[in-house]
Amino acid sequence: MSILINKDTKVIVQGITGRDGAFHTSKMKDYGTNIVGGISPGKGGSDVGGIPVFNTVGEAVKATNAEASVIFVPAPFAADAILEASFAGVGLVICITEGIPVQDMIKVTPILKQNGTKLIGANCPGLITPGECLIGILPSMIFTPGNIGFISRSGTLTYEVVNMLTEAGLGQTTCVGIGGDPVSGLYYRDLLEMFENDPATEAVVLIGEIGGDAEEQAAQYIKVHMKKPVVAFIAGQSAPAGKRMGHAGAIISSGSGTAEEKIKAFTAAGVPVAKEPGEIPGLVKQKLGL
Amino acid sequence: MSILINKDTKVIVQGITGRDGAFHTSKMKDYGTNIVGGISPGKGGSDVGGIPVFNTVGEAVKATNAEASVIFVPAPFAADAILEASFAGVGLVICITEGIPVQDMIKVTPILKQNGTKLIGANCPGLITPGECLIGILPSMIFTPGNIGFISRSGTLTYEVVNMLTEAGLGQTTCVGIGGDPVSGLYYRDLLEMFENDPATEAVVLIGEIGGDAEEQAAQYIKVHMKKPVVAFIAGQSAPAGKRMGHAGAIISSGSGTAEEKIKAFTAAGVPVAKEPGEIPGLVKQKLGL
Amino acid sequence: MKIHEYQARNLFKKYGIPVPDGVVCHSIEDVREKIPNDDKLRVIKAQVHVGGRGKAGGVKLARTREEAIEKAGQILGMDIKGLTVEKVLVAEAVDIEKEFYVGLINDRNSKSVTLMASAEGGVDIEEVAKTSPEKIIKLSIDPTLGLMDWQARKIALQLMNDPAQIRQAASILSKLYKLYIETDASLAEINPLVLTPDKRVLAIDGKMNFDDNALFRQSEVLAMREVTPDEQKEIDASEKGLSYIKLNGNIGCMVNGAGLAMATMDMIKLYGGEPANFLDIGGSSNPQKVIDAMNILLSDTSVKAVMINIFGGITRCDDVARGLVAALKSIHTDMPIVVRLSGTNSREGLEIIKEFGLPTVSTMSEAAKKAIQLSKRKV
Amino acid sequence: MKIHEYQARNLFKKYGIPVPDGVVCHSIEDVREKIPNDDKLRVIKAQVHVGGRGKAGGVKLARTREEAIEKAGQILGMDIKGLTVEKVLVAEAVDIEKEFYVGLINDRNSKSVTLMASAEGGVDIEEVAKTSPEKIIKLSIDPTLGLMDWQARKIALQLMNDPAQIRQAASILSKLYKLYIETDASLAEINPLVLTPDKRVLAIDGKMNFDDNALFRQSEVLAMREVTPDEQKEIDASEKGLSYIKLNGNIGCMVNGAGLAMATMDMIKLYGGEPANFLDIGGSSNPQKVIDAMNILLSDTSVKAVMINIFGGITRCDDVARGLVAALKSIHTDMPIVVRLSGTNSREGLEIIKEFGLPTVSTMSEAAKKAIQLSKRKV
Repeated sequence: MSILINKDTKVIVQGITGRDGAFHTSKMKDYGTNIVGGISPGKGGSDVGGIPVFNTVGEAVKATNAEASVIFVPAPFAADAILEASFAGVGLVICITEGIPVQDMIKVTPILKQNGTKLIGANCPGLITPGECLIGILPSMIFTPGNIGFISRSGTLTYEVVNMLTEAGLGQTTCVGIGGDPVSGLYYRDLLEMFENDPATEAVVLIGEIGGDAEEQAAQYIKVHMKKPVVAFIAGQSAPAGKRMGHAGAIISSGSGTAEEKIKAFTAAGVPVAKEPGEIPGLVKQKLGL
Repeated sequence: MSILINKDTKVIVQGITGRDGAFHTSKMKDYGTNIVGGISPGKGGSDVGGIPVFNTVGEAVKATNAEASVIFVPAPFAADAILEASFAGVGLVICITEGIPVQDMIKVTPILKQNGTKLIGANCPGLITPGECLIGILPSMIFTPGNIGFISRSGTLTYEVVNMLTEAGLGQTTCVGIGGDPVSGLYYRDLLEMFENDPATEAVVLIGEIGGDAEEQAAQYIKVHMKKPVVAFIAGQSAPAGKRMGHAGAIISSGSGTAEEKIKAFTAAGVPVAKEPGEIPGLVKQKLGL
Repeated sequence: MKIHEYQARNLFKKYGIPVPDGVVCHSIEDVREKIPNDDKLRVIKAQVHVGGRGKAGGVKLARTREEAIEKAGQILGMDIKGLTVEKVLVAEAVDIEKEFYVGLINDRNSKSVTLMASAEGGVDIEEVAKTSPEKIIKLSIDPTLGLMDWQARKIALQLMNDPAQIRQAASILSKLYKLYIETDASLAEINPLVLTPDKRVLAIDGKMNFDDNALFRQSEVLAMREVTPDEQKEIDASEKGLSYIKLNGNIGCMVNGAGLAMATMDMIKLYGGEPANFLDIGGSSNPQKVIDAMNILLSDTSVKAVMINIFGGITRCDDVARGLVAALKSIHTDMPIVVRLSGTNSREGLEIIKEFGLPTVSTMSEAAKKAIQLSKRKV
Repeated sequence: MKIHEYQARNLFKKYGIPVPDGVVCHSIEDVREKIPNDDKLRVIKAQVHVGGRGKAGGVKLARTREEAIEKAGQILGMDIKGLTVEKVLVAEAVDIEKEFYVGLINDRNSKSVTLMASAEGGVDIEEVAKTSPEKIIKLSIDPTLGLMDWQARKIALQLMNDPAQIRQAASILSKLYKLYIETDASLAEINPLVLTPDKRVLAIDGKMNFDDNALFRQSEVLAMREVTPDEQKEIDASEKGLSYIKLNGNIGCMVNGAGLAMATMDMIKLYGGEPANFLDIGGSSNPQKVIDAMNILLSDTSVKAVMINIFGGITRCDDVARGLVAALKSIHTDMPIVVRLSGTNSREGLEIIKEFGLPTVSTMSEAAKKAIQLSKRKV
């Protein structure tokens, strides 16, 4: 079992004819991901490495019953691509694009909620259910099937830690990179709930960062709702506090957002927080009694 | 019985301290309408003829449990007043104001739907359940309780016909002026359904006008769903066709909107259409077997 | 409120919608000054607030500067459906590979702004709508979300094939919607939107109307207002609180309320007469309004009789009658007038009118019949 | 991206938010030229991209023109937190009856633009937020509906009492929101918003930041950009595809990926070192990026050792190593460097680096310890 995606998930690629889109589509296909189509307006009817290309997401969904879409279109057009997928009835949208204006993401948020669309990212590496389905730009070779759920805001730090887990014999059910943008789709809390309900997942590794209160909310959720063990790491403990956003930034965060606060919240929720990434596999094994 | 309002309906007045607002508030109160408050930003805490004034609709609803609000604020601010009432949880909003920009009403429409707010108007005389509750600017003396439901787009034509009905001994359950603006709240169809479900209403008089397809939709509804007799009149049979809106107007209406079409639709639905207002009471009596 | 094609073009340009080069000229001298001496093909178009100018000879092609001057001279001063042509647009004629129709309108049925587009653009678009409605693409736009880019693209994809053209067309649709919303338009049309052999997408002809109710917040739009004499009369009336539309009959109508005014006109027609106007004086007994309204009716030389039809609601009929009498006393005219009062205190009101010496009746049908009869007596 | 107070004022004026009269001056001569000889009370304010200028002496009152010139002279050229004051705003000082705080910010927690307001405005607003959070009104704005007028009014009602002032304040809130959205701001503050004894509501001080990701569609905002030398370094880096932030330590970091870069800095600190920077070179083995990154690190004279931390994902470590070697060969420096490679083909990669002659390690902690050790050797 896994969360969000598995070997049957039908995936389409928005921006399949672009450089990154084409490259990662072939990588995903090689991994075994069930890529059923791509979108490139005006190029409908053609194909990219055997994958049929459609003019609109609507047409693609109609023809393929796609359930997930991964977005590689440039930042100025990415929010619109998310909306197109959402209004076409795609249930899970993964937006890889980085550099999307924050207002665009703020505008998109309530519409996705209304349409019942789950968004991962933007500015994220995607997600993977090892051995079954990879959606995004994750380096597939470091992942291995197992019983650990994994959630992270960052890219290479994810790879770093997953690699350690794999080397320590701790395979993964699903690994999700939720993206580092200020406003993004699914947050830790949403994914923790899915992992808690996934029979195959026995523990969760959560990699957080400074800024926002998503980690604090996650800690609160774990405290109240989770039975499965969680191990956390927070990046940015040494980052200077200087880059704050006027009075408003100080007022709205009112103390939260620092690594200190986040570590405190996790500790209070009974979640061990690794001092450095290298400690994570050991903490997980401890929690699992291995 | 009646539709939408009765003697218990708690009503607030938005724009109670304005000239028209104050005048018609006193008229409504004299009629026996249960006016529980008024809104005038910055004048909260004062009163108008014994009616408490609040700063916001939210405060008024909290203090009075108002269920209906009637709006007398000037056109540039009227759409916002409708939204304020809607977001404060007022279930029925009657907007008397005329001259509201169409785009404002278009913007308001889906929000009201989402919030579950019923709107009458704008640019309407309001509604009355004779002997119980009057909301708006209708001349109360021409109405009398009875068993006729009444819906009209126009003001004085409503009075003209209601007066005839009353003089002919045909009292009314509820009379609703839905307003003549291109985009407004409740349409004939919505009200016909309410009258059909109102045990006290035995027949409905519907006064239509040229333009739009609300009458055609009403005819369709009557044909399929209504058991109670309906009598109609369409104003504007002699109006010149010249004032059309470019090609787009012709395309979108594609033939509908003329008095001829509307009369045809009603006739096909078994609804007698009066040639002149004077015929209406006779047609109603005939239908009721009086 | 309507604007001219050249004004719509200016708005298009402001919003980045591509149009062919062109200038507006008020006289032959103007054309002489503004048009360079080359042999570009140009089109000279009458700028009047009325449709069908093409069939009326208000649109002509010119191959040279001299021809442009000559053709402009033919069009300037021309009468099109009663309006004198005072301006022409002299625009570069472009080669056309394909013509499209694009329009936005406030649609009362769907309670939204509706976008319409067709790959069968040009003068026969209404015929297309009637005979092949499936060739008209319609999209009702969610006002809180606006026209989303993917929607504009989806429509462009149904008009064109090449990705670059699709992008151009989608961008034009988005810009037209933005223009529409930001100016409180009630209609915006590009017909035709064309594809040129060199693959440009251009707006060849544009039409825009605006919501009169929103002019208070659209000063730039209001500044473009140009009115015909008939419209001026309507505007003057509206400034006096009266709603007036001139028609072609001979029976002047003065009514309180728009619906009742329409029903009054219907009644006149029903009994064989022709209403000279629509005139709604609104709801008050203010004598000044009656005086203003009467002056408007009397200034229309085709009016042979006047029917005053008032329903007394909150304002009682006796008050209305006193106002009427006060007003009529101050106006000296031999115009036949019939007064009908109904509603609250109508009996008292009719008594007051009768005393003043005017014919009174108590139903609309009687009033209409009487007015028609009176109009025939007057030569 | 940040702008100066005077630039925020200009935007306020453009959107109809009232501000006191004022001019920006670049020199004493400028003040002399622009300030009339009257005895209006004026305030001279340093225009620098840093907070706390009041406490640093960058804000002074002047009662006369002469005094204004004198005070401007004192402030111009002043050093505030390492930045030289090159401009002053000379603004009319207004009498203040009451001070308010108003701010808009992109709130990542509510995923919306959040409006904050308080009747306790002024310099101590953060203290108010901490000690009496109930005195800060917060409103999360629905992005599809925007800030509705009734919402702005509701907030104004909590700040003021008089209907006319409420209208002014509500209108300022609506305009600030419009400005915020239309310019892709990430922060907009008026602090203080004041009520004057003659009942005007004015924005006395304004602060705005903008979303860097949206600058591609905000040319007017971009034109206001003015950067400090440190920021210039960050911008130059970003144009080369590098994300760089200067810090105060002495260990230069070069990492692929922002999260890993942060974790690297944490690691250095954990073992007693101080990172000199945040530097994310992104994901590719392109030697040019490494050369550019290295040049940035070497230009920082406080850097005593460099730690290169690369995780090979889709780009394999052996490719990355070859790129690193190619880059390092072209740079001549005696800077101590430690390289850590991990991920796909890390063994092969480390072998290549070792052959080149640099110390290599395979874990982050080792790398950090080694870099700290190397930094101490270099004087």
